[in-house]
Amino acid sequence: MVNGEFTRDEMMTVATGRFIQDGWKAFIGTGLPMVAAYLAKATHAPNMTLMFESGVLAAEPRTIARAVGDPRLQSTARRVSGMLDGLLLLHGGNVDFGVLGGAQVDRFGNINSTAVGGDGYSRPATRLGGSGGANDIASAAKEFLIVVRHTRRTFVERVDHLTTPGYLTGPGAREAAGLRGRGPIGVVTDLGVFGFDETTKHMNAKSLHAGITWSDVEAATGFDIDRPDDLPTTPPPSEQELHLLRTVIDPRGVYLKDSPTTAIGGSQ
Amino acid sequence: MVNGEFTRDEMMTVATGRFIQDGWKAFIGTGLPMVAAYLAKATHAPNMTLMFESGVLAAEPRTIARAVGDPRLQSTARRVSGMLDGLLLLHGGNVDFGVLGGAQVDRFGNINSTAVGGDGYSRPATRLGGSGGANDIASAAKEFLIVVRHTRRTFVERVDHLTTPGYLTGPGAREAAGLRGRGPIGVVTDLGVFGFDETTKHMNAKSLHAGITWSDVEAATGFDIDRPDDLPTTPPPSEQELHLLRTVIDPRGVYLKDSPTTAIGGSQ
Amino acid sequence: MSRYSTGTSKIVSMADAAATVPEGASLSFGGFGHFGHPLSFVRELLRQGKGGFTLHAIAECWPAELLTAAGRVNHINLSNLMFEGLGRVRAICRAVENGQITTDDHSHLGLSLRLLAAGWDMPFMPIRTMAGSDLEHIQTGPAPKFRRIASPFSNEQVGVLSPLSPDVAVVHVSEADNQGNGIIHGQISVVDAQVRAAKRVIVTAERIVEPEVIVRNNELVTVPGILVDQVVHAPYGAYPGGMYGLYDEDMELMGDYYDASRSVEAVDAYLAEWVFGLADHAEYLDRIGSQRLLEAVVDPVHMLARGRGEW
Amino acid sequence: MSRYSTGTSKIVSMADAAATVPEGASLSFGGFGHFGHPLSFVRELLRQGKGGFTLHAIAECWPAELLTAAGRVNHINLSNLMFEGLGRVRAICRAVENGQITTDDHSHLGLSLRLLAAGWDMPFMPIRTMAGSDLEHIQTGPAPKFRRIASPFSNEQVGVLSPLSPDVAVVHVSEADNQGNGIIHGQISVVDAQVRAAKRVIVTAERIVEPEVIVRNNELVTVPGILVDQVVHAPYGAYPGGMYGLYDEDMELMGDYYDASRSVEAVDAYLAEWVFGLADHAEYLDRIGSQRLLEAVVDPVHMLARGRGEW
Repeated sequence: MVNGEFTRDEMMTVATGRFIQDGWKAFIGTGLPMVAAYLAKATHAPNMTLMFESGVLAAEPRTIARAVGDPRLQSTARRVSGMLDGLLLLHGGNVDFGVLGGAQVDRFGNINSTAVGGDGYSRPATRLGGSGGANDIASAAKEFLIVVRHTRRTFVERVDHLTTPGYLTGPGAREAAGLRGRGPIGVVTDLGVFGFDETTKHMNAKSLHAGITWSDVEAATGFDIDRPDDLPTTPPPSEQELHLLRTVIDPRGVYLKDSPTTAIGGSQ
Repeated sequence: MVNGEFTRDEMMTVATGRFIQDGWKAFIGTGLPMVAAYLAKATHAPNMTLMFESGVLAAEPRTIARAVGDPRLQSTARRVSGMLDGLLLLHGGNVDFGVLGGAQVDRFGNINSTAVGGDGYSRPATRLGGSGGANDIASAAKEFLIVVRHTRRTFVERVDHLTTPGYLTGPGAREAAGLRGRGPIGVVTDLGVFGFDETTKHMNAKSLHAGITWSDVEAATGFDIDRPDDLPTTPPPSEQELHLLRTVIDPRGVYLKDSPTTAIGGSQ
Repeated sequence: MSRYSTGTSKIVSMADAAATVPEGASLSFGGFGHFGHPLSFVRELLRQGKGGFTLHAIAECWPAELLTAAGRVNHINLSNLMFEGLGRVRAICRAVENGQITTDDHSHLGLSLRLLAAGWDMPFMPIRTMAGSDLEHIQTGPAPKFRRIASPFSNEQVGVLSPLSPDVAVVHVSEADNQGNGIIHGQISVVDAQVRAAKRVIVTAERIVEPEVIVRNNELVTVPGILVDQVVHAPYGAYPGGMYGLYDEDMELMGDYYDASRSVEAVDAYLAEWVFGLADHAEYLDRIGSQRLLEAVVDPVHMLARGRGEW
Repeated sequence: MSRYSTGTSKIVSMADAAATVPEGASLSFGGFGHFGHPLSFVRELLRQGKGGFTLHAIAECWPAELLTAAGRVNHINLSNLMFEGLGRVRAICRAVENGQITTDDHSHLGLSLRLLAAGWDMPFMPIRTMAGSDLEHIQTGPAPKFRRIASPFSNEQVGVLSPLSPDVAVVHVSEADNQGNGIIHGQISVVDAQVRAAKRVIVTAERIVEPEVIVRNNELVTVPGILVDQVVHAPYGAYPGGMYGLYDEDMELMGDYYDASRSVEAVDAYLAEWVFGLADHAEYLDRIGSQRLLEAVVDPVHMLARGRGEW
């Protein structure tokens, strides 16, 4: 897993954080995106506001939160209310950005986090947690980012269940459905950074992480992903970013478990 | 004004209070109805809940409140929120009863508190405060009571502006409009207690206060009010009720200004 | 220094905040009864001379009355405007009776839900009140407020309201941080809907506090800072009205206005004395005098000032 | 004695409260993440043997999972059910995969708004999310959840949700008076909508307090007593989950369930040990032991228990 001096998790985290712009109000769940948000706030986006579907506004936890329901988020927030209030602020157009994961992603950035395989929705092979706030975020936030590990099981030609709208069936489909947000602006995986073609809304590659080849991507993707002529290497994490991740933000490896410089494990 | 041992205000207050049933959740504004609610709570309706459109729930002020916005109501309430919450509890069907006044009332119990005379709504002779929560209460509370002084200017054939729905144009009209509440169950004035005919929804007389004659009512009413064969005298205030009003609830005459046993005046 | 992000401060002077309100803007103000109106802001807005306003006025009797008395209002979408314990808002009533302003009447819930619908970006909001009355039948605004549609889930025809968004909402709070996260003690009137509905939000605050104070009381924050554009420090900013938990209303001063409102001339004299004749809020408070301001401070249990009524 | 009306007390025993839930009822529970679920109530409901339930489950992963694991659930209207930091709610997922229960999926906002619409007696509620996704396209419930209608104020076709009312809502609060006026510290999940939507409301409370305590903190009261039917005193009533401001979740105990949930047999053994093998909540707490309960008590600033993670 270790690529020279940083792990794939660290690369994903840093690449995710770079999407976050200063001043943005963002819905961010737990896991690597949470670490990425802490990192962005500690570096180029000090004025970003962390929001959660539970109605937690502008949380500034001292230490890494384990969950959206973690008391750290509530005890350090400027405002605490409930789910309706949190999601209606989103519905009202007050959220710039969200980060979403999922079990399946297709070429249009549609996400499945509900049901995989089997006889479909009512009798799937694998039932998952369901949308939660993800559909709301993808529909109503001004834009969103997908962060997911890159496997052929995840990157599929067509999601078995469309939980969370990317570009749906392609150009114009979000507008026809009446969705307010622009849709997914990128996909960060452990292989690279991807985007969506302006015209076709097909997923395309923006950069590959150090040590990753195009055939790695093809092998892990169940649909034709557009390859541009120029495919740079994702800029690696800086010394400062790695220092912050390893010694300040997640020193106990709550999420960055395979960091070479810290003990593996931590709580949960 | 003094009728033997009690004033007309005291009679109106007591008659109003008698409509309030124990256990009811009620929207009650300021003035005599507020005094009536305190009286009912101190006598036959100890478990009534006082609610206000401002989101004040279950207020139990030590002394008489001067206004719906009076801090006494908030500082003694079980819950304080805002107008949307207060009125949506009403809209959701959680309020049993309201007491409403107005500048004009017609035979169907429709109320005008918006605009009187002149060229109608947009250029009235007299512009009034407007509905506020009254329309909401009359529409959504399970039932409501009208409390108003009895004059020919007030009791009119047809309200100039229908701010607050009584029985609208008559039987079936509330149902056709989609209103949830049953409508007005009575009218208390300084002359008597009135109700509405089950079939016609026309206002009728239930009792006249001591010393009031039918011709007093006719002279003060701008429409034909139904007179039943049996028209009793409104039971006068009891000694206990008068004692409570004069020495406990409104000893300074905030609302019961012309009580013979207390100084006239008080604040506001 | 606070461990919390203080961000770029949104604190500006009262004059700078009022200067951002454009001529002809639609406005909505916090406040209810004689409490919580951002009156120091209203006086500054009057001094700056702008007008042609449309008001979305649910319970902000004092801001609406003063702006109308000075001739700055063209239209009011209203639900109820009166002075509790006093009587009619006479300048507004006179302006309607004289045809100087137009109005469009709602119930309190109706107007509140129109703001909420705008704040939540909902194209309409159902309501079961207003139906059957002239609040449904008479519509004088530039856009319809109430229509009936068929419910897709039942056989009912149901009233729906259109959203209504003020250009600027101005609300007065007990305390706010420099990002505009604001706490209002006591009932909040419709501030929740107003700050969500408005295109711009100005918060005036009795106290500007450190982020720690807001975080410690974060369950009481009614105004989310992310919706706020400007924050103004305005101690006694609701005076001569009261601020729940801090100071009582000054019924004598409010009564002075109410008496003056019987005639146009007396209103003009009142405004000349209490608004245009004073340079700013500091001069206003000097004019009131510290003794009077301190007498209005409330007991922390009863929330009433000593000597202004029995507890 | 309190100077406030204490009314007819709504306080009943846990067994009596659970006994009022009918076989086949639709239920909605408070809670979010690993916090605030009325789990002592859920265990009593399990002991009483009733089932055939429909759940309206937004964030109440633990009540939904335990009831489903015991075979008491037929249908779930859900938005998201998973265990934060652990993984899937395996008994629910298995029941869906085996065709033992049916589900109808929503977004969090969609399901929350359906409850709110019921609580506000609105025949429908607009929503701009869910559109275009399978949350719109696939509808498996007995009544439609989502339709599109034309907005009467614009040229849009807009999604609207149908109201959804649980027969019983059960919510756990930090403190309540004997009328059910309840305070929840920290985020309230969707308790505001649940208690308004439900035909009956049962409140379980960490502490039963005098009316004075509620009045003093009346700005924090999330559950209006007028909506409440029964109040149950349930200290540590969310255990092994946490209660914000009082005690942390017990991840070890929760993890024990999660491990057991890998197989039907292990789940049955878990339920036999932790639910059916204990007479009531008092026995449950005895089983946990006072030492462990006290170790879970949180620091009042950081709201975390010492030793359960750095602050």
